[in-house]
Amino acid sequence: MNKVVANAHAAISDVQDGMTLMLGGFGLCGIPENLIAALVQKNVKNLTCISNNAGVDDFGIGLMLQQRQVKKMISSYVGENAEFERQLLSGELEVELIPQGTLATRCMAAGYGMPAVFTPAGVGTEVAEGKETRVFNGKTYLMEMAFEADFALVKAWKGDTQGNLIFRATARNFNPLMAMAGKTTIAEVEELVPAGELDPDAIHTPGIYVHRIFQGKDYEKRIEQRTVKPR
Amino acid sequence: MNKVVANAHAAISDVQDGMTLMLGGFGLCGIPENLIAALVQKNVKNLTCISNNAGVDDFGIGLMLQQRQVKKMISSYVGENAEFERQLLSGELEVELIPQGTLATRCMAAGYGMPAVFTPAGVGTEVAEGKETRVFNGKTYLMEMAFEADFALVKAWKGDTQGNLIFRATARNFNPLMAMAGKTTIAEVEELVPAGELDPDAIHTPGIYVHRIFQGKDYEKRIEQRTVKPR
Amino acid sequence: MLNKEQIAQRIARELRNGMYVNLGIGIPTLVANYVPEEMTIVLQSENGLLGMGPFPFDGEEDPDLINAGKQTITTIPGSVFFDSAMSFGMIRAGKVDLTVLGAMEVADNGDIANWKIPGKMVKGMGGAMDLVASAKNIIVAMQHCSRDGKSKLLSSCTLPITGLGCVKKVVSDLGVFDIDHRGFVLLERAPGISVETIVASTEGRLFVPDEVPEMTF
Amino acid sequence: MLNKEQIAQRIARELRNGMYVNLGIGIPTLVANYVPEEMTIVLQSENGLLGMGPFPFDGEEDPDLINAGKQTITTIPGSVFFDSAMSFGMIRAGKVDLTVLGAMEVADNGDIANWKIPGKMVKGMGGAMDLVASAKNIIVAMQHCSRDGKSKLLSSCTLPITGLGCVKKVVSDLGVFDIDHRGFVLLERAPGISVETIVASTEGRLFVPDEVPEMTF
Repeated sequence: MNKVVANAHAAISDVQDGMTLMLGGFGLCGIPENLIAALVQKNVKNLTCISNNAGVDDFGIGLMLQQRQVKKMISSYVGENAEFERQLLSGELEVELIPQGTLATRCMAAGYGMPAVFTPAGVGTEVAEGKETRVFNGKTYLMEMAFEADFALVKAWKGDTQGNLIFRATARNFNPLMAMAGKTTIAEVEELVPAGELDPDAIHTPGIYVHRIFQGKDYEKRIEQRTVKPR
Repeated sequence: MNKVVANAHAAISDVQDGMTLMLGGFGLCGIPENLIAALVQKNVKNLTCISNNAGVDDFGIGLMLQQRQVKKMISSYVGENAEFERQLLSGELEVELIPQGTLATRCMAAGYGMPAVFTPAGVGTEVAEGKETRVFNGKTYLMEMAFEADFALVKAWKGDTQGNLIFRATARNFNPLMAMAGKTTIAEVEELVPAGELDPDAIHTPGIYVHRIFQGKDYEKRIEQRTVKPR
Repeated sequence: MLNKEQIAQRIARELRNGMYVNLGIGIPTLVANYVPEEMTIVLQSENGLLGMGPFPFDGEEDPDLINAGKQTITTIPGSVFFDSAMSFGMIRAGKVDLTVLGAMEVADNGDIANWKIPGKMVKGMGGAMDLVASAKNIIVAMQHCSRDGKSKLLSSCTLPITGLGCVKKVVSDLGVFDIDHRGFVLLERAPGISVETIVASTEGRLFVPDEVPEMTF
Repeated sequence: MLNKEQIAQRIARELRNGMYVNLGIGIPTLVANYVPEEMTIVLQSENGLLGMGPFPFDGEEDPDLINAGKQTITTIPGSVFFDSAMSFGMIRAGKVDLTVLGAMEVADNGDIANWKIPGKMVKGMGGAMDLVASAKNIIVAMQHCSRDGKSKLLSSCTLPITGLGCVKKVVSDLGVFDIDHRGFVLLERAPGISVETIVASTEGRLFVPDEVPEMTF
């Protein structure tokens, strides 16, 4: 059950033009830096990317936007990216904005084999257009469909050779949810260990959801909003 | 945010006749032994109990059945309990049997604020009677409603004063799911520690779901099927 | 007229011991600075944290530890991390006691608009739609009027809606308002602000009780 | 005629390297004893474990570590624990490659009954309904006939159904059968069992190919 591949390039060798990708991370926190770099180098095109954010101009998914690799973004918040806004306003980029919790839950639904979920988020708004609504206990909910992707690309703190993953702090965010929703899931990790070294009670993503894993390198972990207090 | 109560008796002081309780555990593994003992001593009656199993004749929920405290059991498997079978066949006890995964998911749904979920389990069977079905991608699913309970009684390995819980091995089972589904959730733990001592990355149930917590005592942890191999 | 710090300070008076609270970006974030010392409040950050602490000391920033505004933060003892599905799960299930967020417009029926200005701004709703659709108790921190003097407390929102009938209370630079069947109910005036000024600045239905105390700080 | 161990041994030949497998209670559990040594299989136990190992040595039983049959077990390196919702989530999402379980009756359209005998037995379905409704590949291990000689491979189930049209393969004490549009398709005979015996013992539609090899062990 060894799922280790050599590096990011080997891991994405079969990602092709026109595919749908999920990319973990919230802002620049917990994004699969190595996999994004490999996608940029491979220069696959016409991608549909499902990710909570779209990176910043010169990092994260922003690097893929610069190269016009992305046909459509499905995100909840894209406010940190001027190039993104330019492509959107000029019509070069198709964008579907959905509530953050809906995005998270639709990924989880796929991983749990649930074809649809109900959420009140977006009832009465643009988000509800064309969607089925349903009232339970007097409250209105939208029916939202599970999200699947050809590839889910996630970043974990530690992982083992069988694909078990542990995330760190708020870098967890969407990563375990997308890991469950990929037809093929690729995980890059800061530290790859032999099977048996991770505490079985502390694993966030069971290896059954992960198809390929590799040790990432040169993590930049850029901070978007450096906020500090005086000493 | 200190949620510590003195003991099981204090924790269940406001459990009343006719209420709906969830009880964590799979078989006798991970059951809230102290809370069950307190319920037996308090001798509250006409309870509806949601629990995957019904204990054995002389342990777990079986002790409550002996005292005729249970009006209705909602479970997935009850095959280890002669007194249970007797009460059921004689009509003294009302029983609703539902698939194990459905039980788990209906608890999680409550904890996640989802009023209903879709599962294929039970389609075409007795379980489907009276339930709405729906086809997604050519496959038929049942719509199953979220489960709530007046009290959820769970057992964890470690917990802190703010109600954060960590479970151990397969004693996790339904405990974190029911913890999310109780209007009031009470956790008994083998080891109660001050807030800050548990690894925030390794907590299974965030304290926001837990209302009362106490250090349990005298754990018997009875084994149902002792299976060993020769040395 | 209240400044941003005073709006936050006034909202902090709505806090009760033991509350789980989600604070949005902007003025709401400042509310954390005014939690009374004897009170225990646990802050939820919807990217996946309960028990958010203050900003870190310079040099101690952890890129893996940010809040929903993408700011570097710290944690307090008893904190816990989780994924975004559980985070919005606990929000949807009503486990968060109070949500404070900003708004561009609020209507007298509790509708709120705060995510989009057609043709001008396309940043997305983030977690706002989830929060307003599910929170038990929502307080909005906002400026009463736009820079060109137009009321943002309206009879109906002109911008795309974030959520319907969800806002319970508004704290603006001019006053504090409940929202119920009567519309905006004026509870308190900002220091030096007259009822007349508030009436003139409010486009939506406004109910003015016989006595409207002036806030003190 | 195959004994229980041989049924398990024959089913083990369906295993492929890298499979995630869920083994039911009874004969299916025995399949674990016949995994070829060079093969890596990860066993899922639906109460919340991936990476189930053999029974513990006497005295090393851990009451917190049991399988879905409530037996004390061990884990192998790389094992992971999770709650029951995630456990059935991965089952429902089709992540488990193979499910082996017992049955009281199987019909020639793939229906299965294994959870209830009206008026006699009320133990409940446990996880069986979830497993049969979701598994990609289900193999049933069963006795071909009841003790009084009645076929359990039927044209339609007489007992309450566990799942519709889900069984892909049956290994009984008499033979191995695929299930497809032709009904039960006889693939292999148990040692010493004739095609005629199997025909006589099968109430449901049975398709017999020109050649039906005899199993060897």
